[in-house]
Amino acid sequence: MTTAVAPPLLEDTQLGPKAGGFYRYQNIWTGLGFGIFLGFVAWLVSHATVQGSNWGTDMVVTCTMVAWVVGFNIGMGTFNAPIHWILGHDQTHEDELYAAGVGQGSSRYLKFCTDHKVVGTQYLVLVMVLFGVGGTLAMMIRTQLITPHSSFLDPQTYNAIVTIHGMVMIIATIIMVSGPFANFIMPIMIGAKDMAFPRLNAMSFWVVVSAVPCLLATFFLGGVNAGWTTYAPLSVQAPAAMDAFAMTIITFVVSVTVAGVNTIVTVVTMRAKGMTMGRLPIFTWGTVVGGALGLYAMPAFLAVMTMMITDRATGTSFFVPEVGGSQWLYENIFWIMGHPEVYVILLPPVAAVLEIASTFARKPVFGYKVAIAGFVAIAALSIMVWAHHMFTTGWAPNLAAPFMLTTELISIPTGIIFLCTIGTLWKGSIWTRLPMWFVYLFVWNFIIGGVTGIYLSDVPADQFFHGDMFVTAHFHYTLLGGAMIGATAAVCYWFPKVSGRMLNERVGKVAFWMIAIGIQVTYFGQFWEGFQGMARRIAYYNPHYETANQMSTAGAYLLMAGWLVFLYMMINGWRHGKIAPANPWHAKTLEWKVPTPVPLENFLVDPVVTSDPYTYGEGVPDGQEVPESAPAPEPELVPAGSAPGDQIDAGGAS
Amino acid sequence: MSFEEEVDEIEANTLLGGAPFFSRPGGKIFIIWLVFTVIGVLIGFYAPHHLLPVMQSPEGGDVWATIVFFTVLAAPVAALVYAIAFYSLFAWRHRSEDPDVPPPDAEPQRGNGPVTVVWLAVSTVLVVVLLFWGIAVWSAQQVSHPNALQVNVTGQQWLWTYSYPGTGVETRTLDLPVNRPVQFNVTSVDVTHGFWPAVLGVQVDANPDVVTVIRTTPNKLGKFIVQCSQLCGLYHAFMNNTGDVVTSQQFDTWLQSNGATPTAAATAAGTSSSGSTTAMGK
Amino acid sequence: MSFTETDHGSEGHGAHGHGAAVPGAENPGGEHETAFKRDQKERLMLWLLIGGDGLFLVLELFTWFYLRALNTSGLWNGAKCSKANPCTDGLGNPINGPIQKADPKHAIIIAACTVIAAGFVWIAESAARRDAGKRAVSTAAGVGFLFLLVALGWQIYQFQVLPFTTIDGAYASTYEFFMGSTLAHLILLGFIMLGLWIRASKGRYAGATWYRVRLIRFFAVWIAVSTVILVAVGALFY
Amino acid sequence: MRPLGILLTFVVALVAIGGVAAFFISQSYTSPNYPNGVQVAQPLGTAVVNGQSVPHVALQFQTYPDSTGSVAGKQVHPSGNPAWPAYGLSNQYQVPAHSLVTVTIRQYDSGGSLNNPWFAKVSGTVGGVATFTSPDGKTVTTNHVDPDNIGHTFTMRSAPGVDSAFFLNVPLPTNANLPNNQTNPDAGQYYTVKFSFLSGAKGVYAWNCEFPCGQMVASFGGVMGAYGFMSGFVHVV
Repeated sequence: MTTAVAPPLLEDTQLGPKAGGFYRYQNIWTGLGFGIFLGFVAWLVSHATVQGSNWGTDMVVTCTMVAWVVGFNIGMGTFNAPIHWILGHDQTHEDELYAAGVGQGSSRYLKFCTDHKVVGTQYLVLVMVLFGVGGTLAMMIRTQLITPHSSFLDPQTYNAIVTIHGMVMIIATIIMVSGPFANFIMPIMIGAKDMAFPRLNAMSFWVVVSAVPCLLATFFLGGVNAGWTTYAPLSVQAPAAMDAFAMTIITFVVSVTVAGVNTIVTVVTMRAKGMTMGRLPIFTWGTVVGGALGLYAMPAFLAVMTMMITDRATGTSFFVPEVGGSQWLYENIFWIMGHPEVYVILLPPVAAVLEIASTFARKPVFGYKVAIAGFVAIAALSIMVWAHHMFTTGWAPNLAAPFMLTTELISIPTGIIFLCTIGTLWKGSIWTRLPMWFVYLFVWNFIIGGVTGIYLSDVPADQFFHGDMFVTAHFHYTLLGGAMIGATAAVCYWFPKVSGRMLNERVGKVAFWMIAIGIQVTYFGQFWEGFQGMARRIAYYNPHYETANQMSTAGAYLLMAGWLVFLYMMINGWRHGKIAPANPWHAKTLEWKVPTPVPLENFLVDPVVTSDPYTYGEGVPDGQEVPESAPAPEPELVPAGSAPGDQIDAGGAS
Repeated sequence: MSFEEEVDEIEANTLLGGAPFFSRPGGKIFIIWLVFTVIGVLIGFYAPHHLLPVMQSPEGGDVWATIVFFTVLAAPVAALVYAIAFYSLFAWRHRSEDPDVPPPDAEPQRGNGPVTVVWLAVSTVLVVVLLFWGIAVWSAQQVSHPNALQVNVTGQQWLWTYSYPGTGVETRTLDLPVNRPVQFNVTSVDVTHGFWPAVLGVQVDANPDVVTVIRTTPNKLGKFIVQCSQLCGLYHAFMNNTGDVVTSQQFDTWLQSNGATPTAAATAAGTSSSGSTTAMGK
Repeated sequence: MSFTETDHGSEGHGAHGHGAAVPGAENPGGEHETAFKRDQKERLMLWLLIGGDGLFLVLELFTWFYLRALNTSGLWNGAKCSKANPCTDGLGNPINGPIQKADPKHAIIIAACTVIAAGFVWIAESAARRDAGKRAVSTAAGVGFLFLLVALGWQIYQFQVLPFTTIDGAYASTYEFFMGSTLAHLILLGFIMLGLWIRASKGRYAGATWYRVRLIRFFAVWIAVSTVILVAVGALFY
Repeated sequence: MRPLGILLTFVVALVAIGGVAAFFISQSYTSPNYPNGVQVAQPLGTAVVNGQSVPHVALQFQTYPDSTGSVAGKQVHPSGNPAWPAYGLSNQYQVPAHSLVTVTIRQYDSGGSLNNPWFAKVSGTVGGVATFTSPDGKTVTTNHVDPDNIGHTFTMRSAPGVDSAFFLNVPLPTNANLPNNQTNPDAGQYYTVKFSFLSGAKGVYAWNCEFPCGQMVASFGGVMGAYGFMSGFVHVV
């Protein structure tokens, strides 16, 4: 071992005046400007070209949206590197340091920045904005439903709001953990200096940013009236907003695909010396399996939305029976995407919950390998269950039994997740800090979501509940009460590392109880509506359901207030919070072993890992440490797959 | 009591320790589990009984029975998770002077093979039971009756229309004779709708250019509501109408008042036939 | 294969934003990314992307066979359409006879050009691997690119000569969907092969960096395979 | 200043949500401030129906082939297209509960075939019939018209749980005498459809057109899917 050589911080590198090339002139404003400019040009050109033809509006909207997305990304700098590559003028090392944000202070948060920590923070803000938008729309829905025949919104606006609330929330929940924490935290966890492809990482963020205006533009284009599932043929006859909606999805698919690939490659190839697959923190496993599942699910979304656009803008007939298509084709491909996507949302937060439970119970994760097997089993089964969304569509009644089987089988690995969670809590030294409260809320809600799911998996019962508020309450319990509360726990847990400051937990407790009670009141109200037989997505309902709806609305307002308190806590913490120590939770994963704020390449000295991060109470030195001095020989990087994963007993049930 | 003493006490009172059962963690968890299970089972009986509408067909009864049965199966599992989670929060929670100092590490438990195996086995058995229940009920519902009353259902933005083949009757309300198997042939002329007579316990989508079929046997007199369960555009919320389960004499009269000839009405209503309809119980 | 030599070109740090401060020099705290590492990363990324694209292909084929099996309103092959029993197209106008089959000649030419283009990438790769000099690599890459341009141009030309348009029912729609998907893939491959050609002319692919060309070859071969599959299905399963 | 911070968060959030709500309401046709307002039925005294004396009111409105050219300059829904046909001037009507409503509709639009011939039958009116006067002055009173010559239909039903027995459907025959681009109703010839119905219980009723006169698939896109042209509300007070 040599003595410590204090390496210079990369942030302090003095860059030449021309470092970065075009990146020097690009930021979100050039992106917006160029996107709007190109979109406007495309609008003018397409308007002049296709005016008067059939489907003219659809053509115009599609062209404008494509041009906006491409233009925004050109303006941001997404395509700089590929164009450099094609022309053979590679970016220099200085350019790349510039792109990583060196010497730009906080303005790098508004630029195409390849530093994974900047991307993670950008994602966190984007997710919060999206939740704000989705939550506002949810408030519109609940306000309309206070009285049976409210004239607050007209039915068209109501349908548009229901649709966009759904899609905004789906997008936000898909990226709520895999965006901020799989980017910011996960590379540090595995001892990497960055994601495997930093530019793809930045691209995945700015591409999804460019998708958001397309989605919100739908309100100005007539509104998508077909629900977030946009079942054909209703969506084929929807206003031109549907084209913007489909473009949003196509853009989002690019982002998720790129992000998923990046996550997998990072974990497979970028691990620190000694960080075998069996020593990865469980959260890493969750993001990898979630990313892989996203990679499976997204091509189906791309295919179905491409066909939707051609059906609308060029008159093809994939989904319209009158002209030779089939609505069941749409439903099949959509749900081939749709159900795995639920687990893309769910797996990373669940893994984060296990991680947090371990830290705050001061115990190793119970059944580490079993939990990973559970993730993989969920992922594998989830691609075989899609038709349970189609039990009542009349498509292939003979397949009801097999799909009932696969659907109910999923409850076995889900049960394993519960076993691992309560096994981790079992006889632990429960340290009830804020993240832990949300872990308990996750357990409470997710059980309810899971149990109500089994009624829906049963075809005879699903014939009553399908298309009913019961379904709405069920998936809000799993996705809001489960996934989003898990993500909230993750926010509270990693906030000190991300922002460098502590949260005010007294305010957090207030927010916690408002959210916890709000969820129960809101969605028990909806279970009640569902039992009474109120259909989903209706703007006017039978006065018979009024009490249940008012209960749900009251809960929703409480929930909104709770999230606002939580938001206040975050903003306040970010600005005035106590300065956080590097490892406030005394956790053992690598991200807590690096200083806060995390330096540009995370590790001044490469970490060497000798055990998994769950050595609580085992009386051995932490196996995941960052040495203070550089080890003499530079570590030979171990290729993936060739390292024996069982070198160290990494726990498990055996 | 210092934390170490507390830990010692917990260790002494493990599941198989020497103290009386109900003062050990296992015993306390058992009590909490029992309470939660009972609550869950009670909800399982209460919710369908008091919240579901009155079901008017055996298929509706299946919904009722499925909810009760599944809740009874699921309640113990959910209650166990809740019991352990709650118990851990109240018994093993660590309170210290300085909240920033973590409690000492707990005894490490990296897994427990037997527990995992038992958990897996139990959940597998439960899933198999659920599956058999589902398949049994579903295949019983698939039986078609040769002399079932045929009703053609047409969905359209935003109205259902019903026609009774052989009678020439076309209406917007759905009247059905009691205890007579009925087969709905459901289709749509524009977009996908969901044909959902909730209290009959059946539901199927109305798809354009395709006829989907569901069967049921109304067994209880009374009015009900048919809704559209698939978002179908602007007035989706208004796409509902009333139905009525009536006696076959009343049905006969109703058909005639809607323009059917007496013979056709009698045939459709089954009042003139041998009455071989299968009454599937009330 | 051995990856003892580091990729010393400036592109060696292209994939990782901030590698060693000076190419090839040891940076005490920085990262020294080996060629093996880099190739491993990019190969994995490529295989994952090809896997996703493969799923897209499977869904295209699913669409084809599903709509073909359904033959809703006789609008797959138009067998039921006649003057007496007209089908309607996407605009509500009658289709009075069977929809004509697309001439497979064009599709076969496109597929053949794509396969040849992929073959030239392979030749370029082996030339780079043998360290045959930048001229050999760039010639192969250039010829391959030209073949790809032919495929691309012919694909656009095929849209002009189709005996049907998008509104003529399910067969026409799905066939054009195949063509559109082929076009999109060829454009993507076109950009990459253009880059390969330009970079090869600058001598970027010699000896130790041959594995960069192999990456492009994987992708080109995959595009060729998927194009052939689409063309075969389109020609054989009318 | 912690309480201030929380307060500020709430104020900002509520202003934002209120702003969004205001935006949606400004787009909404259900607002009473909608340019053409709610058309209130004219009282005509009382009438005797089935031996009972009930208030009698009259409503008169029109169908336009093209909503830009209507006399009062009907303002189209922001998401709509001015070239779409529309009912007007208002799409919202107000009638008293349990009274006799005599409706006169002037039909200016052309048309075609219904996709469900059932809607060519008159239902829900007094006597189950309506009176149809063609532009050349011929008057018939009948309970059904030719399903292949329909301009629009006026189909009305109650909001869920209001008065489920109530249903009204009156077909409006196609007005083939006029070119499609007829824009000035007072100058052109029109088909007159007159009928009476008994209004139901108090509450919200929706009306719409069941003749597929829109665009795209099954002609149910465009105007048929957009609120405010071929759809609206009847407020029974």
